[in-house]
Amino acid sequence: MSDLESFRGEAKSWIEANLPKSLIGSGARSLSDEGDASIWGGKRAKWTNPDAKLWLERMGQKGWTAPSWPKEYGGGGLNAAEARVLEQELAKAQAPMALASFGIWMLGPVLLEYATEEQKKEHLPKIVRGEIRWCQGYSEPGAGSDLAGLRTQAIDKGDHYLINGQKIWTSYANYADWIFCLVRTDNTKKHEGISFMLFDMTTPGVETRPIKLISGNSPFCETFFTDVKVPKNQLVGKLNSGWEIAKRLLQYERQNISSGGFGGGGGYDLEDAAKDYVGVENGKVSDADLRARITAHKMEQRAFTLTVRRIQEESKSAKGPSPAVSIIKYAAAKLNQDRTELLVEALGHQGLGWDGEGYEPREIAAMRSMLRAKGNSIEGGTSEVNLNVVSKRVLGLLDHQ
Amino acid sequence: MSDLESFRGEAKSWIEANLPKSLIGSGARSLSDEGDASIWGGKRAKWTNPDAKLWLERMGQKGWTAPSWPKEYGGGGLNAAEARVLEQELAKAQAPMALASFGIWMLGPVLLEYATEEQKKEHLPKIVRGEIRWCQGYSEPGAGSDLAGLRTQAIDKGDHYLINGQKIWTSYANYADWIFCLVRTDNTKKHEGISFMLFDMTTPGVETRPIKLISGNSPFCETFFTDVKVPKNQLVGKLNSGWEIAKRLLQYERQNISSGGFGGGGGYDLEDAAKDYVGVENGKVSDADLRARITAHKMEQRAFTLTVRRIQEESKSAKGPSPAVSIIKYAAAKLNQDRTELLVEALGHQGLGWDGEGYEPREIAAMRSMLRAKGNSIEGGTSEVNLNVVSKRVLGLLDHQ
Amino acid sequence: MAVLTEEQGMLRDAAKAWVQEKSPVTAFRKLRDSGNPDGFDRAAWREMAEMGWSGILIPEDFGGTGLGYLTLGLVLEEAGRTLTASPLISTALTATTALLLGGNEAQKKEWLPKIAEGAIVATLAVDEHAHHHPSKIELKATKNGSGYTLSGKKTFVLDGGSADLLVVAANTSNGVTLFLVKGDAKGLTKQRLHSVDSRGMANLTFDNVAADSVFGIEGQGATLLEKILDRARAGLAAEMLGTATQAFETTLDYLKTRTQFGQLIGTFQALQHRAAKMYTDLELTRSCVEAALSAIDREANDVPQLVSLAKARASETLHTVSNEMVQMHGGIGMTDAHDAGLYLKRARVAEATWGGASFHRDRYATLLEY
Amino acid sequence: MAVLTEEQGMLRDAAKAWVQEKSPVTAFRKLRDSGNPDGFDRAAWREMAEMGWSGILIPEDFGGTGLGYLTLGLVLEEAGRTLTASPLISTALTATTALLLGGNEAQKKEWLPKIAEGAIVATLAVDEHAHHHPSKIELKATKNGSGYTLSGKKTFVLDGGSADLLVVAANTSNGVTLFLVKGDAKGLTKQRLHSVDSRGMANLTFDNVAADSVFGIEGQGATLLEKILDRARAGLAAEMLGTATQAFETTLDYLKTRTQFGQLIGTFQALQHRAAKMYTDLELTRSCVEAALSAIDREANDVPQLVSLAKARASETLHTVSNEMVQMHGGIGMTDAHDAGLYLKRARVAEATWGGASFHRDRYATLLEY
Repeated sequence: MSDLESFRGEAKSWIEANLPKSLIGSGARSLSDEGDASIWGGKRAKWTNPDAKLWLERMGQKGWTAPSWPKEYGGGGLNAAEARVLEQELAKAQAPMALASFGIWMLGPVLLEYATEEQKKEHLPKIVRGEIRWCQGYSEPGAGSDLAGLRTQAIDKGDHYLINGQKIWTSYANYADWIFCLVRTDNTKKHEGISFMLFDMTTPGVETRPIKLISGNSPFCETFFTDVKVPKNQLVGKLNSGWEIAKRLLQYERQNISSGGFGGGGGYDLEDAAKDYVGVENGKVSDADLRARITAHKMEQRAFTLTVRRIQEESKSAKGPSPAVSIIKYAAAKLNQDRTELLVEALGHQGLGWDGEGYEPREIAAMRSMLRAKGNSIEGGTSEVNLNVVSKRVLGLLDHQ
Repeated sequence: MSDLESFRGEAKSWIEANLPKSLIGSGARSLSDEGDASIWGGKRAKWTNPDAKLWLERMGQKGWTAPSWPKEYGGGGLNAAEARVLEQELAKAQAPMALASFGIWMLGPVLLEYATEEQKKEHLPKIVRGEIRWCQGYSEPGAGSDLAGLRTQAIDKGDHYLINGQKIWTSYANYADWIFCLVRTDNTKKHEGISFMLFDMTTPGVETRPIKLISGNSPFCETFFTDVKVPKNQLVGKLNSGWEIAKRLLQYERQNISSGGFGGGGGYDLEDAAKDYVGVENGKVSDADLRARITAHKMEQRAFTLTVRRIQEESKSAKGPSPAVSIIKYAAAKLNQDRTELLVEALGHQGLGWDGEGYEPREIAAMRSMLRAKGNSIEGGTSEVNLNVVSKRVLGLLDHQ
Repeated sequence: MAVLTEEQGMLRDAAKAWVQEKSPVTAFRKLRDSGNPDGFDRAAWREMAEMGWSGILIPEDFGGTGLGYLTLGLVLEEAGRTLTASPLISTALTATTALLLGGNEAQKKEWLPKIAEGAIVATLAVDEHAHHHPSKIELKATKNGSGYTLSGKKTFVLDGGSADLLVVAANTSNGVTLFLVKGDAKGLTKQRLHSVDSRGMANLTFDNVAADSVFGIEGQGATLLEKILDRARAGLAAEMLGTATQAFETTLDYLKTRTQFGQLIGTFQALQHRAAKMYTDLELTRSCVEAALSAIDREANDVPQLVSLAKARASETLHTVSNEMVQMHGGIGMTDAHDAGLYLKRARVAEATWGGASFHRDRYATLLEY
Repeated sequence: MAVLTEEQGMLRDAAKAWVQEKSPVTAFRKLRDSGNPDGFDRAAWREMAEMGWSGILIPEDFGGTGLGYLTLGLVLEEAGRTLTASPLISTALTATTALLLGGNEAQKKEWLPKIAEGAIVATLAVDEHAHHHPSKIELKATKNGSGYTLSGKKTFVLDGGSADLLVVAANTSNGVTLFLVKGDAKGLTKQRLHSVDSRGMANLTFDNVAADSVFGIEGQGATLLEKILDRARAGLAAEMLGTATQAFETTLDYLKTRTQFGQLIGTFQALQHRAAKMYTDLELTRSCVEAALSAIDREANDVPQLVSLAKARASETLHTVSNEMVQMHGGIGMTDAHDAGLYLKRARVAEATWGGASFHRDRYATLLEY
């Protein structure tokens, strides 16, 4: 206990000493779709603010971008209790997130579980320091939620694998340095024929093409592999055991995507927007129907936040994310869609602009967030798949015969 | 055209001459669960009002209880246009329904289609005159929506069938004179082993036991058959062809159950109840949230009524009920459940009474209607089955493999 | 589908054929990507006029066919299926209705024939803020000798940027009065907007614009305005019904062809039930839209109720169906290359125009006095 | 499930064991069919008291254990699972809270030990009409020498028929004041009601009832009343959570055993998704209920918000789950012989008690000032 308090003291003073003043309160801005934001790190990071770079370097040195990873791999080596204390102190100090990283959220945890010592030593420290930015090569055209249909081929050429095929919905592939990728290494089986590999996006034969979404931005890419050579030591886990790793990673992904809820929304507070744009009658938003629906949503949002906190407390002890995470992903997607729809409705015609004169930037942002939010119930496992998972893994209902 | 107008004249004057004054405007009261109401006719009808008996006799004589059935079987022999005119004139004259009858709504149409001349001559006229009251023996314990699992046995004994088994959800079996019943005549097949039979409920070995519902009343029975002898000429259609007849009849049932919407609700007007029990602020129900939900419901109700009218107009020409009838049944059930729930909510604690002092009779009726309405999405094909039917028969979606 | 006269049936089939052939969704996409400032294709509009669509409400004496609102609704529904953007709503429906209900002989003679020919674009300018609020007209009309001068603003006017003729709701000392204003009037500034549906919308600023052509009785404009709006809303609801129906059918086709987990996704019961409920919604909505349009043709007295019912229902149904169109298509539905996004964007603007579901629920309840 | 102390865990397990063994749903059904006028089983209530449940909120000096609201919530949740009807809500939760927050030493000394022993039934009398409306107290309290006389009515008072002690909200010239009134007071008439949940409810008529025992500060009762009500609502929400959880689990078991069309009905995806959504609702509701109860124990300042959140959510979730319990059981669920109807009836009364979802949504918005 007193150990913990002394750690709190250290953390506090370290943060005071190392957090650049210019960043205080600069807040964790919505990550959604700011593909080239420096916060993602990597070789091609554009450092708009040198202090942000400094903050990442210092946090990375300390291993506090991945507080609970072992020190030997560059992590912070903190236990769960210390990690929470650090989180609290960073929040108190209004420190912005130092690094956003699929490497930390998704790849790292499975490398710790499945990778060789050599692979851990090679990749984990660079992830912690934000030197290498990773992307995920899972989905393929024609096989959205269904990874069993995976077709990208990896052929054994003795000293390396030769990869040919195509991925889709690769987040920020056009900004990533490396990819963790599912490939087919056995055509005679389905799930048991898949392997998990890592490779450099600058390898000859890798091409990325951004996909324009209905919201106008391009957070995802189509990624093409033509005779891409991958050294054999970049296979993670056993050959044809990629499916197990993939499922594990998807759990981390779902937990991560949503435990904070989905971001975006143009910095409006829903009820303030309703007051400003719809008007007020004796203290109440004058459209009573809309007010009731906004309230129902806000209460749902509150219930969700309380639930995330509860699940985190409960699963402290438990190994890895709990299956209840599936409801989190489902609920988070619905909430963000409801919120952005209600915001657009509250803004009236001012919320229906695409660009140009006559609309404030945040009004346009509200519309685009609503459009972007439609993807929340599709990306990282559709809501339908989430509900299937809950009904089978949590509720124990059987498959239709 | 002028023929039609002259028929209108006849109908008008006949109604004026024959409709007992005491019945004018006595309206079609909610039929739901008034099992012993005289309006159902039959040998055991209790005639509380002799004029109602007179009205049935006169309408029956004329064949206007089944206006479009052929004259030779006691029907009115009217064409579709004339039948509508009659309907209109009866409405204008505020004439109450003369006869409520499963014989007319369900059995008659299939007898006309499948029965022998002898059977038609025997049964149809008595149905038209309301002399014989029929009930339907379909569902069995353990097989609710699923008739393929039918187990009630009919064994060929040469000159008769010997029936053993049990039915459930037999509407008003305890008041009925005869039953139309599905029985298994071949155990080696499923749907192709079912036959459709008619028999007298006073036959030795027939026993009925009313089922008490959560609403406190008993519109349905369990019906037991122990060595019930049924003469062979009471088989309708071919042996083992009962499934086809059953399906046809179910269509008529669904159309009938709901095309008027489900009844019941204690004679409250929803928005008046809200005004009286919740209160009013500058002209609006003071609970704005409830008001919005009541309005959404009332609009849905209006849309439903308009749709029933449209489907009827469109299917004038079409043979038999249209598949869109399935949405009618589904929508009608939901609407009645929503309406009764909103009414109970509007009445507050006054709407939460079971019986006794402190509650008005119509307040108690409101609660019981809400409870009874839960059955609307189960009886006569569950809403789930309705939705399956729509997605397959109307939308052309396939079964899960 | 309502039971149609032979004439209506033929017109509907003609509309369906023309729209599918000459104005498929790809045409709208091209229009959007071309950044056409009008927000509609003038060549296509001329063709529509030649087919008589611009004159469906206009009596024969003024060069139209006078077939009425249910008939115009059939055409709007077909146009809505492929997101065809044209002045049908602003000109052939709304402004024409205004002239028919509020215009004097001279005004009708001057403008209706031009509309029937497709020679002009006309529209109604009512709202002044983010939300539809016809009872809140602040644009000022000041008497000025024989005529008036108008000062103030109008927001989100459909086809306002390209309109040759405007019907403007203004505030006169004695209440609301409608005026006819020419699109090129002095002192009138038009700001074209890029709304998400890529239709031509504009904000208008009036700086002492001369307007002599009073419309209907001065100060009595509020009731007239509501009558015009109800007819506009019903027509828009018909267009929305077409949009929703097509969105549903396109999605249904996808359910029948797309496989996941070795199954056609249309065989998954959860999707089947959602599809069946959408079908139910569409059937209910159709009944409301057709009832509203024929009530208008009959001049029934429950037009306001039926119109609020139709517009609210069309808004809700189109909202749901456009969302499900994206969801049921999965990732591909999120891409700009797919049509789902176009339907979604059209939907949101149409929902808000002349009052959304919330506005019309409240209006319905108020009309029923509770 | 919140992370519990060892003591809480043991009490929860004990409660679960006792309820399942001594007070299953069949016990409640027997109680209902016996027409027991109290609406609860006095023998069972004695056993609960012996186990200390009646004194969970009562400090040790007054004969209780003072374990707090989260702990009482655990017991209420278990009791709610089997529809156990007892004075836990009226006496151990509500009246006890009133005495703790508003009573002076003498009043606490006199009544809290009796409650802890299970010797008396006590309750709160607040509403006077069909709907919960604590800001509308019309029952009149007139000064009369040293004390007061109360005249007016109270409606739907939980356990009001068998209450030995009543906490009555009355209108004094200077505002709302709470009074302690004995159940056998002269001029007090009790009308026992047969509400659909078969719990003991009563309407009370006060005809110049003498009440000298003022509660808290005269005229300042409104705030006190809200504090009492919030604690009562949170406890009731915990009971409702238990009821909803059991209704769901019973239904889930049925989905796993009932076959239709040659399939376990639990394998139909449409039902699976509805079940998964109910599970989600239950998880969200649990978070709200536990957050409200621990906020009360912490005396946090967002108690009112969290309580309205918990009561609204519990009402909505129980409403949905009780409906689905009937629907997913099909015909058998409609019969009085099955438990589904009992859960449905309990649900509707609990939803309305001390404000339903609609009431608490409005309160939540009002607390957030929009």
